[in-house]
Amino acid sequence: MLELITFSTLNGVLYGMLLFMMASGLTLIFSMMGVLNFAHASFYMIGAYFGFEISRRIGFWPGFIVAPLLVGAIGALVERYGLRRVHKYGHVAELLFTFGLAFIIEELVQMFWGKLPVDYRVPPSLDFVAFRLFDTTYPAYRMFMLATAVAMFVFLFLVLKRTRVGLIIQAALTHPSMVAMLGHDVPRVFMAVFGVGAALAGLAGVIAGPALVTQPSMAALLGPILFVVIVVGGLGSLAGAFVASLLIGLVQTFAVAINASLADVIGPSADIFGDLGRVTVAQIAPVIPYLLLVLVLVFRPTGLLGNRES
Amino acid sequence: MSATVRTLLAFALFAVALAIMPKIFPSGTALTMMSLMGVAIVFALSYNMLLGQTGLLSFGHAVYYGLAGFAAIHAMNWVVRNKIGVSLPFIPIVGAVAGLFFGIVFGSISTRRAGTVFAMISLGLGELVVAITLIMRGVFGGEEGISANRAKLEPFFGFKFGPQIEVYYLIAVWCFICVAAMYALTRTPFGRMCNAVRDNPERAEFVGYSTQRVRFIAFCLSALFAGVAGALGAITFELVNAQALSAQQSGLVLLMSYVGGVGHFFGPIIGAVLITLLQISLSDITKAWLLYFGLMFIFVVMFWPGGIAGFIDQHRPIVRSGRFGRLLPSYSALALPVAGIALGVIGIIELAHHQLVEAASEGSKMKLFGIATDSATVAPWLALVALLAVAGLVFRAIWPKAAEAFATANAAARGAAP
Amino acid sequence: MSTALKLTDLRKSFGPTEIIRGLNLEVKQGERHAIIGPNGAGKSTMFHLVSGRIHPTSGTVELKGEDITGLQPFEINRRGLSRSFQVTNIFPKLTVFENIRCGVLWALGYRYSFWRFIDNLKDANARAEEVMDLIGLSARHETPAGILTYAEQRALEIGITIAGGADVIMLDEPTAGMSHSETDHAVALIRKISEGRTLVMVEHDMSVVFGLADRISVLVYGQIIASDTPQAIRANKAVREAYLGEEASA
Amino acid sequence: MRNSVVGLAMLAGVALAPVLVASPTVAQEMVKLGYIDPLSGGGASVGEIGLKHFQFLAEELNAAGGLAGKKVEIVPFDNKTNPQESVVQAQKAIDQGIRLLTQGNGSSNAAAISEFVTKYNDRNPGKEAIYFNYAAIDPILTNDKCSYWHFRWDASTDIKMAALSNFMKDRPNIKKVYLINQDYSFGQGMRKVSNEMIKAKRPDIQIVGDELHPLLKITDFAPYIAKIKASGADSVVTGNWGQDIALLLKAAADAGLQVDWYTYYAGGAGGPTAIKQTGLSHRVFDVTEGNANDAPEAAQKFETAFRARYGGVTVWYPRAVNQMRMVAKAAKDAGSVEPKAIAAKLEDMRFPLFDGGEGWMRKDDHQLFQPMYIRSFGPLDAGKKFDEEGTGWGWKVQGTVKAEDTIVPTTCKMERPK
Repeated sequence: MLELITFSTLNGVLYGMLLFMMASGLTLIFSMMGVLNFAHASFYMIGAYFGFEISRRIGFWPGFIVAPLLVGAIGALVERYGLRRVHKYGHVAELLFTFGLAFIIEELVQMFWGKLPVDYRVPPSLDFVAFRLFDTTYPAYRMFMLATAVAMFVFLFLVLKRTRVGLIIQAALTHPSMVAMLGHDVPRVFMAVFGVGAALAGLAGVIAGPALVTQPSMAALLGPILFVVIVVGGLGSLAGAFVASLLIGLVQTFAVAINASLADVIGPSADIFGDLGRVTVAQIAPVIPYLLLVLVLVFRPTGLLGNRES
Repeated sequence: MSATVRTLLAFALFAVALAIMPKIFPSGTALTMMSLMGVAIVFALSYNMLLGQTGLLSFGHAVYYGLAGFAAIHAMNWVVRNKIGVSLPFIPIVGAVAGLFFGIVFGSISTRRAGTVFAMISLGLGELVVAITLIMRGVFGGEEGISANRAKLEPFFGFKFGPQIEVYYLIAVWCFICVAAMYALTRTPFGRMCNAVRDNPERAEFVGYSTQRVRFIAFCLSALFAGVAGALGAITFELVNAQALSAQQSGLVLLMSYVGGVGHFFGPIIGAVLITLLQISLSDITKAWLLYFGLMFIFVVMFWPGGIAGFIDQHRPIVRSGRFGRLLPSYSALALPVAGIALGVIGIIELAHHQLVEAASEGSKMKLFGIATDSATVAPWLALVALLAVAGLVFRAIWPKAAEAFATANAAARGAAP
Repeated sequence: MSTALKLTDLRKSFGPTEIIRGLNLEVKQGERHAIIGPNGAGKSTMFHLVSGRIHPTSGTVELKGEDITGLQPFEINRRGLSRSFQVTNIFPKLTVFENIRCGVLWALGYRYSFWRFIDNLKDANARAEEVMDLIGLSARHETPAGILTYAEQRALEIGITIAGGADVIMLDEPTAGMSHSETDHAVALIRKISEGRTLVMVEHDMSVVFGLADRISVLVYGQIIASDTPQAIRANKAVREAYLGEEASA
Repeated sequence: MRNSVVGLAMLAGVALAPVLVASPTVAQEMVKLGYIDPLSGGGASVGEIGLKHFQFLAEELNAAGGLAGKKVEIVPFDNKTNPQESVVQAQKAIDQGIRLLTQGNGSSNAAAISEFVTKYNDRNPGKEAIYFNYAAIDPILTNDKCSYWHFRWDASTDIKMAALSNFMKDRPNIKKVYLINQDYSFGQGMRKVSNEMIKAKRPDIQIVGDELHPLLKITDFAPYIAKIKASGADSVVTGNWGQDIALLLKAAADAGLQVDWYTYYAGGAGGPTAIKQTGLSHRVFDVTEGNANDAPEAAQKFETAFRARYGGVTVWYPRAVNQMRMVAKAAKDAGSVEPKAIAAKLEDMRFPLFDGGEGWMRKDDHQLFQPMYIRSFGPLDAGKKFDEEGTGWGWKVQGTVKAEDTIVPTTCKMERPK
């Protein structure tokens, strides 16, 4: 039992931190530009594939550095030549643009790398057992992922709290219309934020690719969860995104470990619910985020830590 | 000609078109396809009640289509099992009721909010419902879904609805009724307030309307028509499974509406017809058809935000005032470079698709536009890139002229209009 | 004369900042009442509080004797209070006529009706045409509101506000940004539409204020410091010091 | 509204498009086999491989005289892994005069096609179509939803489990078994039969876990592995396929889980690579109807030729070979390619199989019974030729279950044509 709890906590925190690496960029982009970027998870996927391609040609570490930068550049280009063009048609058009983009990216990835998962391996330098509890092992690579995510978190925190750019971004989070008045080149700020957000997602992809799976559906699997995170956390709230990421990471991981069903709790009277009465918590673990989303929006429409209505 | 007469005439023409289509395209595939178009038209129009009319972007509209489909298929089986004297043409009413019911249930949660949050809730609810349908196998039949035999119901004036042609006419009648009803809805006080809420929700509150209530009613009515579409779909396929309410289905209806044009009542009809056609036949021509769908969507969002209907709409005053002739020279000059660009893009995609996906197992030899070529050699690539570049440059050179011609003609036409 | 609008000890804070600080105001029925005050005094905030756009931290708002504090904007509108906005707030994609008609529908009891054709509603259409005439936009019948000139949009803004026939009308800076001739035109319009109704307006142009208002209230720093006839306000020492003085010397 | 006339004109224009639908033309001495499987989207990689099997087999058949003297042509149709789309594509095929259909991916698609064909034949006597199923294994297809016009060459879930549990029965080291399956009809069916058969054949085995997880949605199986570990299981039985088996094995390796894996689909695309990566030498078992490394010489030759032809693609479907050869024999015996005649001859046919032994097409439910092989995956033994996915590892037969031992009862009550 103790090992189950330990490993579930580790896995949950890890998953939560990965989510946050993406949700932070998504929140920044949404708060400043009003664009809910459907293609954000696609940048995560591109990151994983670039990481794979570079690591099989040169090595994992060059990919670790280069792939996120490339993804960031792609993100900036998408903003400059795509989003900015659509901006004049309003937020719905922007949202739909990213929706279409996500679709195209998936198709292109399938064309270039095939429909099956690619063999993106953990680098040999990290391919060992980090520690052993009872007789379950925990791979070093996962510790590395955790470390990277935490490092990124600290970095982001310092940038936001200690630098001028961070102050502007914070101002933009709470008062989106004010940024233009600060005398900054708004389009360029947008492009930079979009690029950095994409690069962060790309970095998440590079490190998650070998541990999870690098395949064309990885974006579509993760994308909706990201929206859940930022809506549950509160649109425009970085702290909220952080809390929601960890919450969803832990809830989803622990839910898997629970075998109880409605029938176990209320007895045979659960039969009135038909099949639903016999479903275990573990079975529905992946839909718990959506349940959470609906509940939060019903009872606290601004999200856990948000204060913006839309 | 007064507006009312024109509208009546248009619907009369629509009815005639629905009636004679099977005479023009009598094959079984064409009948199936036209039946599906009828279903898609109702579905896309119901979606546009949200997106185009009320400004609500939903990523989960298929939920109502699918759930109503299940209700309809269960109703069919129940009627057959208990030998109740209800015939097939009345089954869509079950769909409508089911759609309305689920619209009320989910709408009461999701229409509390508008904008992005509404979009997210629709997405979340969609995922939840799909998950539940897979879990509740008893009701939804798992991945296989639930099937029925439509010919086993009580005959309707001697029609058993086994043959597709009879089903086509059943769908045509329902399609006509729904299109007329949804059109009529846009001409009511409620329909107008939907537009008002879309344009400026805040102001709508200050003229006495609860935007939340407007959204809720619009949502319920939209779900009702989606329900009719779901039931019609169930009748065509005699089968409903969880994919009918999946995110893909929701995305498809969004694609139809948007490509057709959300700003125009008839836009989604064009979109529904076109996308259904492409969906069924494009996959015979190219294996990269999904990519073309995506590109088409992005193209419309970026350059044609009004969709096909919006494009046609822009030219209406010009055509009306008899000035379209003046556009012809510059438009026909554009036709060649546009064709060149299209050919170049399609060629490169096909070449790339063959080289990346099929060359490994089938060799790099292929046929492109009927010409034998080899995707592993440089020549076809160079030729296509050159074609694309030349066509692109020519396009850039003549585009300003065409745009100017349009602007002049448009200004003249609008100036001339009363 | 009975009271149309009564605000009692109204307060509103945004975070730690209190914008409206114990505001008291009474407007009699049939009165033209102007609110003046320096920028940032809380005039627009007060409008928002009365019309339900935002809700007060404490205090009450009464409309014709009924407590409307905390009601939603549409509920307040249905009780006979209609307002315009300082920043033009119309339905840009609808035609001018449709804009006006949207303002008429609820008042005539058509509510959410989806079983009647709007073009067949004789009373609603007649009423909308009437308002179109009144605001002088009849020639712009089928023009999308979004492409009207600024002055026309301001007129439309007023048209939507009065279309429902509310007996308490609140106008937020109706002449802001207008030229002299446009302002004269607007004043005439406001005079016309406010006949037999209660009018509350915020206005910066003193000639408009003193030309139109029966009573004037001066709002400074979240409180009403004086509420009286134009002559009395002109003579009020506190007002001159706090507000008019600056204005006069400027 | 005046827009309506314009809208209608646009509609009419678009509606003319069904002209594009190919009109039926059937060459006289050709017989076409419609292959309805995913050729785009996520399922395409598997669908393409199936198509190659049939194209290769058609060539083989044509070289040997074809089907009752007629040349066979395979016509692919893309069903996008969607049951409703499968129905549309089947309709399209029949419209083109194709009356022999085959499909394999997804029991939901199979059920849709089987029901469509049955209803079609019922409504169009004299123009019957027939459906050969090479890979959809839901038992329901040969039980409650069985059809006279459906024949299945793959072993159904319960037959495979009968074989697998017969093998497990004789392995005393199995004491604690953990079941993990995908939460949809196949996975749920799998869970049911494994529970029943393992308990019946080895009452001493303890089932320490019985897990259902969402289909193709899990990216990290670590939490499940932690659970398996905590349960103390020594063996895992799973019906997972695609990424769900690859990721499961990967997570197991990461956590150092040392158990034996009894699977249906570890041999699917990506599976062998994942096993090699995790280093689980001869600890992952699967159950099939043949294994190239231990097959008769003719089959090994076939495998070599096939791999050479298609860039190393493995013969995944020995059953497809059996299917085509048995259909050819039926056509030859009947002297006709009429579906009705072929169906009559296929019933109760006994036939020497590709991988040795004899197959029997049971008349009661149209299920083929054949010897089943339990294989494990590990480094190739000396003299063995076939590795998988370039890993250098290959499959090795560990146990054979005779066809007689796999016979399961059926509830099928099919309607036979008079």
